[in-house]
Amino acid sequence: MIDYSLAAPEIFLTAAICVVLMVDAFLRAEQRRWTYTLSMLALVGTAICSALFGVDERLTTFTGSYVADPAGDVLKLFAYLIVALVFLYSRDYLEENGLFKGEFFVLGLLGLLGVMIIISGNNLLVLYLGLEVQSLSLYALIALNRESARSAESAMKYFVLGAIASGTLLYGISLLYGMTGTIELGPLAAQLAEPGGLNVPTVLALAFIVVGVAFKFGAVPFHMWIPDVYQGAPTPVALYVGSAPKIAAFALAWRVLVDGLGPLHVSWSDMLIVLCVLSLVIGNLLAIVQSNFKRMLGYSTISHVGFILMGFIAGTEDGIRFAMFYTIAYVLMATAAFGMILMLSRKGFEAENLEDFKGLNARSPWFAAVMLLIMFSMTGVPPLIGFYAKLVVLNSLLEVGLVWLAALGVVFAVIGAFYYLRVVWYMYFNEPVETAPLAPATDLRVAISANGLLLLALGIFPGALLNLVARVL
Amino acid sequence: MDLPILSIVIWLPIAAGLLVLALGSERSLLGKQVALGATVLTFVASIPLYTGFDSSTAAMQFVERVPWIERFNAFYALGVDGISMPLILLTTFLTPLVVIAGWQIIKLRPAQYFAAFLLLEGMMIGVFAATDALLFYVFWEVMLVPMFIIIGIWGGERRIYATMKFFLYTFLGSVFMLVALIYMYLQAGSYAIADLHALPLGMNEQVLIFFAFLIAFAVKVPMWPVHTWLPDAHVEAPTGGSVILAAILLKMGGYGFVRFSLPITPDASQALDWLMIALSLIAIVYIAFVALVQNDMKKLIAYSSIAHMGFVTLGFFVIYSAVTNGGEEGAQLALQGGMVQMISHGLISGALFLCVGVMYDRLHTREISDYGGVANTMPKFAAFMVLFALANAGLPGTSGFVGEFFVILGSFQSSFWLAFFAATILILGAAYTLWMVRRVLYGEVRNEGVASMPDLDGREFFILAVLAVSVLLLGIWPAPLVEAMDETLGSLLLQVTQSKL
Amino acid sequence: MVTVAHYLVLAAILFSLSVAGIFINRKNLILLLMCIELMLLAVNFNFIAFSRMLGDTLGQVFVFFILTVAAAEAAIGLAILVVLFRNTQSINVDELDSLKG
Amino acid sequence: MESVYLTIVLAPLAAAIVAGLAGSRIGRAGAHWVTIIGVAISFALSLYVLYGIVFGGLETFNGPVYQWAEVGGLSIEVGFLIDRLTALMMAVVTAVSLAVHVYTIGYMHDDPGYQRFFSYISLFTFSMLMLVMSNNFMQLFFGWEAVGVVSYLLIGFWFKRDSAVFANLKAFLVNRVGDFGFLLGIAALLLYGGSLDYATVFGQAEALSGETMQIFEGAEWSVLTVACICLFIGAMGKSAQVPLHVWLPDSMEGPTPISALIHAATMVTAGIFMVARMSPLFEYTETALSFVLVIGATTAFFTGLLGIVQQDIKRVIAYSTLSQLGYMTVALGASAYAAGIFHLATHAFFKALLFLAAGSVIIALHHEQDIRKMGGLKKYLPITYWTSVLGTLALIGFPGFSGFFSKDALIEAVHASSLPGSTYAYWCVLLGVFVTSLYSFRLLFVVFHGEERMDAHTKEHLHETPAVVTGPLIALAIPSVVIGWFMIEPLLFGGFFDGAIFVREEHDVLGEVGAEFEGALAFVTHAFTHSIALYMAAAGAIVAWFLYLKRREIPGQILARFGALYRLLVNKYYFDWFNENVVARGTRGTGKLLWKLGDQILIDGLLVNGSARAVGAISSAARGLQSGYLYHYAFAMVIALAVLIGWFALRS
Amino acid sequence: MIPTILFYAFAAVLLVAAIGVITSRNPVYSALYLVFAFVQSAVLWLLIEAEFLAITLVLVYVGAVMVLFLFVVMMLDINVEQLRQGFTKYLPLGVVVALVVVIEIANVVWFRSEGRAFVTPDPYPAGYSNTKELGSVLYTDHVYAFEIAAVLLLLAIVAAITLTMRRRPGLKQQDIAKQVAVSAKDRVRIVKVESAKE
Repeated sequence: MIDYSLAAPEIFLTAAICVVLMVDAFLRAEQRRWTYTLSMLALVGTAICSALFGVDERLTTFTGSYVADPAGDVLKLFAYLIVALVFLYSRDYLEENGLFKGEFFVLGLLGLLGVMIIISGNNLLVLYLGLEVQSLSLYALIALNRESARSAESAMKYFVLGAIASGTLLYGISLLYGMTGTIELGPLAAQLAEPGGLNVPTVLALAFIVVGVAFKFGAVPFHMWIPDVYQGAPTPVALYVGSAPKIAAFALAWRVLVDGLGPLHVSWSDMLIVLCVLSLVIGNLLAIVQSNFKRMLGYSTISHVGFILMGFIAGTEDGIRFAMFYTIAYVLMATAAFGMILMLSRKGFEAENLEDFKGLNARSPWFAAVMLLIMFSMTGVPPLIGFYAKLVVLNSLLEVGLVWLAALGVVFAVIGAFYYLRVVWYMYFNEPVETAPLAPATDLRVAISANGLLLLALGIFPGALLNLVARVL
Repeated sequence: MDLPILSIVIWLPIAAGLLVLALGSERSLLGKQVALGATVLTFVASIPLYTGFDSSTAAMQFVERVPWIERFNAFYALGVDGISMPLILLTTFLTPLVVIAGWQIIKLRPAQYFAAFLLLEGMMIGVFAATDALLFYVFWEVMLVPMFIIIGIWGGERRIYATMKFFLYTFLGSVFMLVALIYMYLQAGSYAIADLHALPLGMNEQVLIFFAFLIAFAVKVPMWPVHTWLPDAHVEAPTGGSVILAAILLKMGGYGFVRFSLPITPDASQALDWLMIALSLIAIVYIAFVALVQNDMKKLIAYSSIAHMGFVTLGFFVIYSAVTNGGEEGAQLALQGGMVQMISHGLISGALFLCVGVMYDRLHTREISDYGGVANTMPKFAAFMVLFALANAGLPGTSGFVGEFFVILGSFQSSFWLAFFAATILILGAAYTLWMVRRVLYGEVRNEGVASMPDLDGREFFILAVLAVSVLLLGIWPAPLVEAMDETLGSLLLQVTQSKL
Repeated sequence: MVTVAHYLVLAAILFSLSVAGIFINRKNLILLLMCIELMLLAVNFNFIAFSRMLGDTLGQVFVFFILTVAAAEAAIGLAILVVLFRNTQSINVDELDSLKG
Repeated sequence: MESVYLTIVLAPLAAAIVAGLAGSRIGRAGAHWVTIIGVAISFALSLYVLYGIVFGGLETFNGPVYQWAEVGGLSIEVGFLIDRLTALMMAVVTAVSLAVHVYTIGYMHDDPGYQRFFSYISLFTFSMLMLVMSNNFMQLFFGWEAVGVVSYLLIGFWFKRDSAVFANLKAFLVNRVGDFGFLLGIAALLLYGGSLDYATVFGQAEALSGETMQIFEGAEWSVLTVACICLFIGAMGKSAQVPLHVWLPDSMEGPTPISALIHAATMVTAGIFMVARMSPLFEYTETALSFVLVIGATTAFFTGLLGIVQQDIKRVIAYSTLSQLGYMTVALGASAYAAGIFHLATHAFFKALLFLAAGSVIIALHHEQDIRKMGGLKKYLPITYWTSVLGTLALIGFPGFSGFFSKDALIEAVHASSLPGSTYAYWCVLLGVFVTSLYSFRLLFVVFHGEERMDAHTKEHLHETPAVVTGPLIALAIPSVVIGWFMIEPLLFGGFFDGAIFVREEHDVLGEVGAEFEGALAFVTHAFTHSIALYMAAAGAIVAWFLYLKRREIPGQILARFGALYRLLVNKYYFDWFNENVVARGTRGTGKLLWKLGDQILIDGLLVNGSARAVGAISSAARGLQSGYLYHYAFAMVIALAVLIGWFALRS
Repeated sequence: MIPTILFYAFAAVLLVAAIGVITSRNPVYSALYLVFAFVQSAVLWLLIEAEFLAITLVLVYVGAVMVLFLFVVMMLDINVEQLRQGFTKYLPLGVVVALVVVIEIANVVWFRSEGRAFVTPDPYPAGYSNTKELGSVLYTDHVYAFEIAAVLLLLAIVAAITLTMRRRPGLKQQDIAKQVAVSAKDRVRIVKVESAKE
């Protein structure tokens, strides 16, 4: 019997999307705020569904293709929060730049649906489909600004590469299916755990699958799309791309690599080590030479991915938990960082270059302070959440004796500190070029402040999030 | 006494700092008053740490312990012993002076300036008071942030280079410590420093951990060859920043050595003491030579700080060979000397930087050659500066002497040549300090700028006088300080000479 | 005798042809989209071959969904292509380098 | 008695603090009254103590005042050791100091730094008292350095003068070189004696004499030798022994005779005192004693030679001081500690007299110090002249004058010594007598006799200096003449220092001399028949008369004849040249090298900025990977895939 | 025997067509080659008794998707001349990488799968319906995936429309409602003209 209640959030969201879509079709441009409001309501409703139908244990439905577990619920709740923040941060920007269309919200919600599908996917088919739902909405979102050649270019790049990656992933899935005869995660793991489960063809399949997962994360050398997309996409979309999909990427890796291919940990952790090292190196080094803030954040993402992968590399229960912790922490930071860009941008002016942050402290000490928190959090300076994120993944690495990788990680964290500090330097040590005062809407102001302070609060009391992660995963 | 004194002295300034920040630069006078009030209050609040201190025990006192991150068995655990209590008092004592020193000088965003110092104060006290390694690390790192800002905003021309160098250097240093801490946590299952002390470790582990700590603390101290951030940071930092940097931040490296390196990796420390001693001696001799040829007063004092901190590390690491030579007393002397040197250097270098600041505020240059004959126009100032310079040169009767004296006596127990090279500070230290004094203070009035310099105002006089009194007091009667630390250092000595293998 | 392995090798060749196609082509974006179709075709071969080898329908169901997705993907890909062309009057891969570094 | 001792020390300190901190409030008169009262109290009490110890049966006091610090088990205390040696030193120090205070009133009358000066000299008194009254090494070192600092301040008192601030830095640094050794000596004693307390360490001296330590690989040195030589290096700095004497002549840059006096008559005696105080240690190490002997002898003779060629009135006296310090040191080296102290005491009086007389001349000539611009002053400054004559006679050791007793006893003692180097020392001190006499009379003749070479304007205003200047001259002249009569017997042969100074049987040269001693008068008459020194002195006086009064062209001829020697002397054996060009410049050069090459090029340039630049360069290069071309991106992915497969799948 | 020959024949044609796709310089040719490849594949699928998918491939892919491709190729006014310029620069590398990949995969499949793949599937018994079989699981076991696919298609529609539908500025459009709502007085203005005064 199919227990629909477990999938209530997805069902509700799908319905809500249809409603938003329909309502939006009948709204005039100046009434577009309704779409926004409805979308937010949809998110709230979905969150309520998640809360109401949340589970305490691992349950499956839809003949095993859907899994509900506490960790999934938590990830979903964070995803709602993030998407809500994305909508909130983007609203004014979109209005000012003529992008305030219903499609943004519809596609955004569809992307969220994709994230949720991945989070709850319990077989490779569903995971693949979820990935596609999510990716396709991202492709469309990136190209949303039809007047921008850069957007289209980055969308095209992302699309082509994404298609290759999902082709590769599929190829791996097909091989895996051929070797084991199943695509459901649980049985898959059981099959692989049997003697002989780890054979050459499965490792071959694994290589293909790792490529797919790594692409979703943006790990080097499957990262090429990230900087281009971050820079090319309209900033709200870049914000979107940089935030919620990371949760999906984590979920994908967790479901596929841990739940499904856990017995092959020996093999995939080796592969991930390579990707992790490369990500740390390339991400940090290239971020240094960027002058475009969005692009820099792109490279910074790549380096953070290196750290997230560390948790997986450790492969212990704690390792995965801490990877989840890192992911959530990172997403919160990235959202806040992009939110600041959006807040600083005005009509016809993208605050996307580092230079645009010059003298922010003089213009608005408060937001400079918030940005400072964000940057130091990304650097990994305590007591901000970014520090604990690094702490915990290093912890899990050391637990399995990978001291060298941990050492490498911290060295690159130091190199990485340079470019985050540069933002602070621009904000605090330079006088402003732009003197217009900042006057963001109140809700935006509150939200972004709360976002920044959350990084601090979670940093002072990291136990809350750590316990949560430990309890659910 | 049930008041959580340590928490109060940590969080009071931080809270006040946030308040000052919130008041904003438009209400800077109020902000300043709040800042001064808070720092003075903090100092007052920290006095019970001394008066209520039981110097007959090496155990942690004023202990507070609240679960913090259960997942990592980390506690919000505070406590002081003979090592940390004086350092905390030094911090609470100096910060009000720094606030007063910046009272009129800071025109650019004063609220942020004072807030930064208040935050810094709380964090620094946190470093000294933390008895949980993770908590320690948190304070240790976060402290960089206000300092980064202080140097970057209110610094000199090359402030950005300096502050970036400062941050990256120290950050690089401390991340390795983090790795070591995590490693040990995994072994010990706890971040409590006491547990780490008790953790049995093999030789290879110890050596690796020792080096991890070394990088962290050596950068902070700073030891040769990772010292080059300090002159740059000092030169560019505003006066208050220099004072705090020299007086307290550097002490954290030394503090780290006694709190972590020695007791956690005693065998590695013993095996590698030659390295530490060599580096310390290089710091003393090499850096003294370098200090001699500086043309920038702050740079000179910065280099002198490095040399003096070389004494601290020398004192900490001669203990092994001293004990081997049967000189346990000498080892204790050396340890004690290192600690006293830290406190005294805090006062003296702080005072010297304030002196330079006083001149800088008048002529806006730190070049020695721009001054000359200052004593003619600023006799009171000159008197203070000469006093502090002499103290810096280790004059008996000032606090500068006590530490050097102990360390030299102690290191003699290790080896004649060690004491020999260490004692060259008597000559070289006097040479660079007094040569600077000669060029700056003495002689005919060099130029119109100097001629127009007004003597100390009441505020400046007060600061320098307070420091002068404390420098002299500690020099004439160091017993209270020494006594407070003695028991702790004695038990530390026992602990670090006991092999963990 | 034709075995599943034959199909698999055929699929592998198709896969690598599509891969080769992606990067020997410097001029034509549409060709890239077609190469992707080719890649999916290779995957489909695999699934169908395995499905028959294992004697269950799962693989074929998978292919069914892949076809669906491929269609959707093609639609969006082409839509992006159109947007791109409208903006740059070109679908030349070589000219898509405004974002780099 | 403790409070008395404490008062002796603290009275000048309190006065110094008052005069220093509240100088502007209490005014000039206030300042000098406060300090004079302070020092006078000390002086009176010192006399009282001296009297008590010598005649009143006052026990030797050795006790702590307060605990300075306790480290581990080691207690370091501030305390006093008051015995005969100390009591004598206290009396000398406070006496000279009091005289200086009084004299300063007149001499510094117009100086803007009046109060400051009084503060300094009071502080100096305090430091010196701390030094001599100490019962432990820590406090000794404190006094030692404090004296050095005050001298630094005094020499640089006129800080506007470049020469003054040069000299004070030099003095301090040279002293620091000595202190460097001194501190090492203390450290050695602590290590082997286990204490910083005199009594404890002295108690182990004999035991320590057997212990050895290795400083250089393979060379076992006696601990005591090392420690004593180290301590003596300190004394060499403070008491201006070759080669650390270079600061003393320069220190005359201070406000003339007063600070000069402080240096010449008081501070420099610290080293002598210290060695005497440490006699229980030195006695067990002949090597160290020989070292002291040789250094002292060298100083006595060779610095005396320099006095002959000096043209600055103060410098002549300064070199004379150096030479006399050499004499004292020689006495110490010969184990004739008491003779050293005796000479110290007599020297304090007649040298103070000479300095003050020189000061008087300088005042009279409106701060002219070059003796070539003086001459014939006898008639203008009769009191100064006659007191100078007395001082000079005392200095050269004219029989019956105080200097005679001390110097002759000293020479006899050296003669009796059998330590290695004692022969050399004996010849040095003998020749030194000739030299002393030569430069002393040269000075006297050139300044007070002969033609008047000052300019007309000066001459018009020439008159005897005021009573506040001449008063002390007369006051000092009396003891300079007579004090030897009273002191020689008790001090040298009467066992005055029993318990304070320790002399081993085999070193007891004074005992040998004393065996022939039959009273002061006999000592004087004996000299006329037996003392070579007396004839040397006479020869010196005659030569001086001949050269500088009778045939004034001869010095010029000698000068032309022995140009090289003259240059050597004028350049003070090139010590200053060496210090400035080799030591100072070398140090600065090393500093610059280490700074530029080590810090800036190697560490900062190569390591720090180098790694930053390397990161930057790699980054820029790596940037090329992100070419923007889609097929490159795909490339990377596919190649990575191929590698992953090849590496991981096919490997297994 | 015959299936073997058929397999090799169609496989060969398929590969030729695939090569044609990637080497043709004219996108139209490429698209047609791709159509050709799909058809060959459909035949091969039939050989292995996956009839439903074979038919779907032809219907959906060839019939719809490829037509879309062709439509876009033709709609966009692509400068074919420019596209013809070669791809020589990366040809060798492409070939090498492709060869490496194919060798790696084939190596695993052929030599290192321990013979697992060397089976010839037994033909289905008569009366077996591939379509029915698929249909029966599609709406039961895979209903969740099916629903997702539905969402995916909706998404594709929304996305495609969003991206391509546009109102060109300056495009003259009729607004029917406006036209209907027009009243006479909007159109005709009666102007009273003063008669000319002579």
